[in-house]
Amino acid sequence: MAVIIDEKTKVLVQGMTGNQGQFHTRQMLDYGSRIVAGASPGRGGQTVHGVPVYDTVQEAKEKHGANASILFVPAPFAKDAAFEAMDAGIQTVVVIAEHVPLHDALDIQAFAKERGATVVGPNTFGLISPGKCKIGIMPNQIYKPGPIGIVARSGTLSYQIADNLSQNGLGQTTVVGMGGDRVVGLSFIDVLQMMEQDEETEAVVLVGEIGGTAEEEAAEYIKGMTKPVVAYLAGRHAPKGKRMGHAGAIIERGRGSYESKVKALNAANVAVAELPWEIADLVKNVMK
Amino acid sequence: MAVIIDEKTKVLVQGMTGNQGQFHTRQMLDYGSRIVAGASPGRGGQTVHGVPVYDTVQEAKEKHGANASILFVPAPFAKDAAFEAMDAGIQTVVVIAEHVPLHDALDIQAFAKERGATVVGPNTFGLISPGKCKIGIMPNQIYKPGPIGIVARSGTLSYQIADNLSQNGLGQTTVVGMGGDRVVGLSFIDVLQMMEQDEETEAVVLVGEIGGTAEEEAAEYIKGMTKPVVAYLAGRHAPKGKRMGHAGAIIERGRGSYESKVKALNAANVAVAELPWEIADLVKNVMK
Amino acid sequence: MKISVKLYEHMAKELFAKYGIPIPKGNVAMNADEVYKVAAEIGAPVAVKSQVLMGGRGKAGGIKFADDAEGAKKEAEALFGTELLGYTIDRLLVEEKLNIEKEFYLGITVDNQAKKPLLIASTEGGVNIEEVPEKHIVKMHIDPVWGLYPYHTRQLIARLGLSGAEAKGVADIALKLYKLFKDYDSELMEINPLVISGDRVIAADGRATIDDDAMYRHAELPKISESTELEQRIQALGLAYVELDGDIAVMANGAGITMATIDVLAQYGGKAMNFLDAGGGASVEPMAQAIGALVSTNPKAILVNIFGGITRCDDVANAIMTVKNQQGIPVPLVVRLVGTNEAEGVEILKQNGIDAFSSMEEAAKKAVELASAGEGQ
Amino acid sequence: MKISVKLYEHMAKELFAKYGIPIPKGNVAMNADEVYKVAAEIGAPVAVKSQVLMGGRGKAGGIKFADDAEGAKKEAEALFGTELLGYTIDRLLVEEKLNIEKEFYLGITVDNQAKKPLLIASTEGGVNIEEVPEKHIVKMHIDPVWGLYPYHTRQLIARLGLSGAEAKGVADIALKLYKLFKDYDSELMEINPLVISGDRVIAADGRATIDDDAMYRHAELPKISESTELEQRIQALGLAYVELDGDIAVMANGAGITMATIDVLAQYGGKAMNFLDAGGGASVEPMAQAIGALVSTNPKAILVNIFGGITRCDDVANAIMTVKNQQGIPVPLVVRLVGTNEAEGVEILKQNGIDAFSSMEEAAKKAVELASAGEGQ
Repeated sequence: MAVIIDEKTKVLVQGMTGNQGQFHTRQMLDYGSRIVAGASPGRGGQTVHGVPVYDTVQEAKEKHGANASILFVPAPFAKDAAFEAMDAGIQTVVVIAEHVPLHDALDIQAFAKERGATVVGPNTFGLISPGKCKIGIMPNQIYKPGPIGIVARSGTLSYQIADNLSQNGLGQTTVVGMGGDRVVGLSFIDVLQMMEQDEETEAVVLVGEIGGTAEEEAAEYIKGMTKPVVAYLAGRHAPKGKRMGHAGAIIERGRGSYESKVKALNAANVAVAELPWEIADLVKNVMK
Repeated sequence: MAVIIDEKTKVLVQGMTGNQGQFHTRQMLDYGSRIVAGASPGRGGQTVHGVPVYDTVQEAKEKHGANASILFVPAPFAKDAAFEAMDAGIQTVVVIAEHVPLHDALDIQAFAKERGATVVGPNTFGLISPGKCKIGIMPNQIYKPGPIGIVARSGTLSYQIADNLSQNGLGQTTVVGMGGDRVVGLSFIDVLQMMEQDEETEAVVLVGEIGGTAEEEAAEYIKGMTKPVVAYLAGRHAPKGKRMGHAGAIIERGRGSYESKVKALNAANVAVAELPWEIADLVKNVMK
Repeated sequence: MKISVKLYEHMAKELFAKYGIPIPKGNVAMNADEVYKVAAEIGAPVAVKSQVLMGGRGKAGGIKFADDAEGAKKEAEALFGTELLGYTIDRLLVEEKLNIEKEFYLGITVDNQAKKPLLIASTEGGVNIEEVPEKHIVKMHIDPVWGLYPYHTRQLIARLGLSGAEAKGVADIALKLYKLFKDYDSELMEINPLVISGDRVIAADGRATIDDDAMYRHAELPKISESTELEQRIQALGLAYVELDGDIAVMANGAGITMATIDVLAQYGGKAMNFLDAGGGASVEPMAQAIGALVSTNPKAILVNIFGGITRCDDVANAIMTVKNQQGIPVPLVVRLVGTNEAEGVEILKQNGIDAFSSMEEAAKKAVELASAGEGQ
Repeated sequence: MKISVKLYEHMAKELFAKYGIPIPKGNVAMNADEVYKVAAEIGAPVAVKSQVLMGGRGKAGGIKFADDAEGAKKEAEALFGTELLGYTIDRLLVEEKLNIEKEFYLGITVDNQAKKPLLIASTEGGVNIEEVPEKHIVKMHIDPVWGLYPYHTRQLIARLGLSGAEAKGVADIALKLYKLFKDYDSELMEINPLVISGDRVIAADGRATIDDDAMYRHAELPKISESTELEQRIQALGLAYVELDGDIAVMANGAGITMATIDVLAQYGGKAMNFLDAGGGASVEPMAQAIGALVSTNPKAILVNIFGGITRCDDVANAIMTVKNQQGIPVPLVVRLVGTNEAEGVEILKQNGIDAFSSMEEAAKKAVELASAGEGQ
């Protein structure tokens, strides 16, 4: 078991013929993901690392039956590509691009709701069920199969934490990157719900950051969970009113502070690590 | 039994305080329809014939629980009013106005599909389940309860036919006015399906007209029906290329002719009356 | 009554250009001197195209070609003021003559049954799309909520089998045409042919039909009417009116019953002179004006057939009396009056010496009888 | 990096006016003479309003009143060039002084959780909406697909308890504000206060924040930046950069890890000088320029913390070598390098005498140690 993607997931790559598309298709193939086809307008008939490319997602879907898609297309075209995937019946759409316009993100999520599709991102590193399937841009070598779920806003920080877990013998069921933008497809609660229901997941690591109230809302949900959750939060020493890279990572109007989030998580019995490499020990503690 | 509306239907009137709204509220009340409230922007707190009026449909719905609404609002405002009704959870929306812009009609139908609502019209006389409920502008006195369903595009022509039936002892379960516009909520097939399933309806009268292919499509459906259908079609002597009042009533590009429709209906074993007052006899024939 | 406002080719093309759809160089001209001027500006062989609201003008001789401005002027002089497909030519579109390599079709209309816009395309353009075999036509429904996206146009060009600059041009034009279709409350936006000429994809001919019911949102568009003067006068009252070629004037309330009235007259051997739908709850004044207009067409008889619902019989009776008192009704008048306020209406007429029928059958028979009698005089 | 483009009040109001939202008579002025001219045109008592991108300017003395043009000019002369809330005043908005009867609040923003635009309104306007009690605030989500309809605004005014011309004005402005919000890819469109003055409903002050990621769709809008010169220079490379007040320059790849790096330095007693996120797969050249810029800020130490994913370690190593070769790195440099192409990157640095750490913990401790040593010098 795993959440959202597993060894049966058939993956389509949109924008496969571009630099990023080619590079990460190689990486995902190397990882063992079932990349069944690519879609790049005007490039139908080509192949990338032996995978056939089509002009439209529709055609690729008809011929290969993909149920997930990852988009390596520039931000201004992400909405069109995401709509194309969902309109063709793709159920999981991973939008890597940063700088997708906010109102495009609103439309993407509205369309996803209408079609019952799951959008991961935008501005995400993707998601991985170690040993089964990787749909994203994370390094291949740091993950191990195991009982820990990770849900994170931030890519590299989650690599740091996954690496810490793997090196301490704590493998992962699924690592989900929600994305760093203001409006993204999955909330902490969405992913926590899936992990609560996933039979293999025994504990969850929440990697959050300052800004917004998503962590506080997650804390409320965690109170009703049976599985233990630990957390790391970035931005403890960020100044107020400054946006720290991610669209949501800004403390403003008295909301989104580190202290508020720690307080809420602690109240839900979630230990918050002070340093990223303390996570493995915290997980071991709660799994005893 | 009856289709779409019956004695339990609670009716809201939008635009109740206008001339048409007041007049037809009186008529519908006299008929015995359960008019529970009215909505007219800026007129909240007034009453019309003893029925309370609210500023918004939302408020009227909350207080009185209407499940159907009839709109007496000018065509340019019909879309807004129909959306308001459906957004408030009204399931049956009757749009009387003629001259609703075509693209507004497309939006109304798309919104109805999203909300699972039924739109009758635009450009309809409404619908009536004799003895139970009338939501529309048809004269009160010509209908009688009985086993015949009528589905029609045209108001006055259907009055003529209902009158003919009633005077010959053939009452009606429900008379549905689809509306004379190009894009309307209900098709002949939609209504025929309901009447096929309605326990009280024993035979159906289809009142069609030249233009489009709706009657031909209905004929295909009728082939699979267990209940007998008879028809009258207007426009036998209309010239080609001229629009006869209704938006759809035009023979063009070789489609929509009287002959084509009669042929299709006859092939489905539907007798087509040459004169409106022959309908009662045709119905008696098929009900033998 | 629903009216469609058809735009002249040159107006449709002005909209195309506004939305970035390539059109040939050129301009509309209202007289031969203007034709000369436009042709001289183009400075190359030109097409001189009669502006009429009807297809098939090419075959009918409405399009001429000339090598220079002088030639164009001569062609124009021969065209202006002549009749073409029922229209008098009063304007010409002068355009660069295109070097046509391929002709495509691209149009957007509304599919009534699906309740969605429908995009229609074909690589077999330049002829009436109705004459193109179905297998050469690509049809795509457009979701009115979400609209047309670039990915749809990629599906379109894939289905048309296009590639390269040609494909890119068609895809781009499709997006713009849909935006135009939507923004302008259109019933039809059509480019036929869409021409491939060198590396250009150009709208060589265009038709645009606007929903009259939405014209209030497009005050900048001209109100072009294809109706006759009398039709326009009665339509201006908010009533549906169409001229026919019989001799019995007909007024009824509702499109269906009016059509049925015409049909019933025909069944009894009569012939209607017109379709006049005075339904929709018209008040006394416009009804009186409409009846007055019918009287002035000098029919053999007039049949007023009312089954009152939203239309009130007393209003109809009062309208008839207004006409009788103001201009007189010197032709045989048959009135059938039932429904809302029937008693009041019948009484008003009775007091003025007019007996109303309650049966449509009898009224129709009487009208045919009176008209036949009139014929014999 | 996500940036929000805030517009000056006068620019927000120009957009309001373009969409038919009433604004006070007036104009922006870039010097005292222009202030005199605008005030003279108004010919009535005026408000002279400092244009800064920060709330609270009234309390800070940024808004003055004058009875005539002469008085307005004097106020302007006193304001121009002075500091207000961290901004130097370089433009004033001169407007008719409104006779304020009531002050409302009307704003539209995006609710991240609901993934929908959110309309916020209150009859308690004129103050920061954050300070208005929740019970006096009406919030309505707007479906991004269907948009805001007149019926929504009727619900709005009902919930606000408004009636008459006031209600009509607010409803009308709400519709226009949403259209503006949507058309201009806004993060925030705010009217505060929305003023009732006689029979007028007027946007007395306005804020507009545009999504920088969508600015390519709005070429006509000015690119106003609140960043410092260095921030702008590095942001122009496509990297996220924020100045902080410590002494250890930080570059990492990814917003989360960069924040975490700053936090870890603080845990070990160090203080970051900046936030520089070079993630997102930046190539060698912009990374080199960013590192070069860090060097030129003369930090006590530089910490480069890379966990390569889409970022490649060899690219980072090459960027460092480019800076070292071109401008030199005269401050202590600590590099942590793991992940994609780690071996290649470590090797490049090694050949140039730089030992890379693989542990973030050790690298951070080392950077703090070196910075403290530098402080002692």
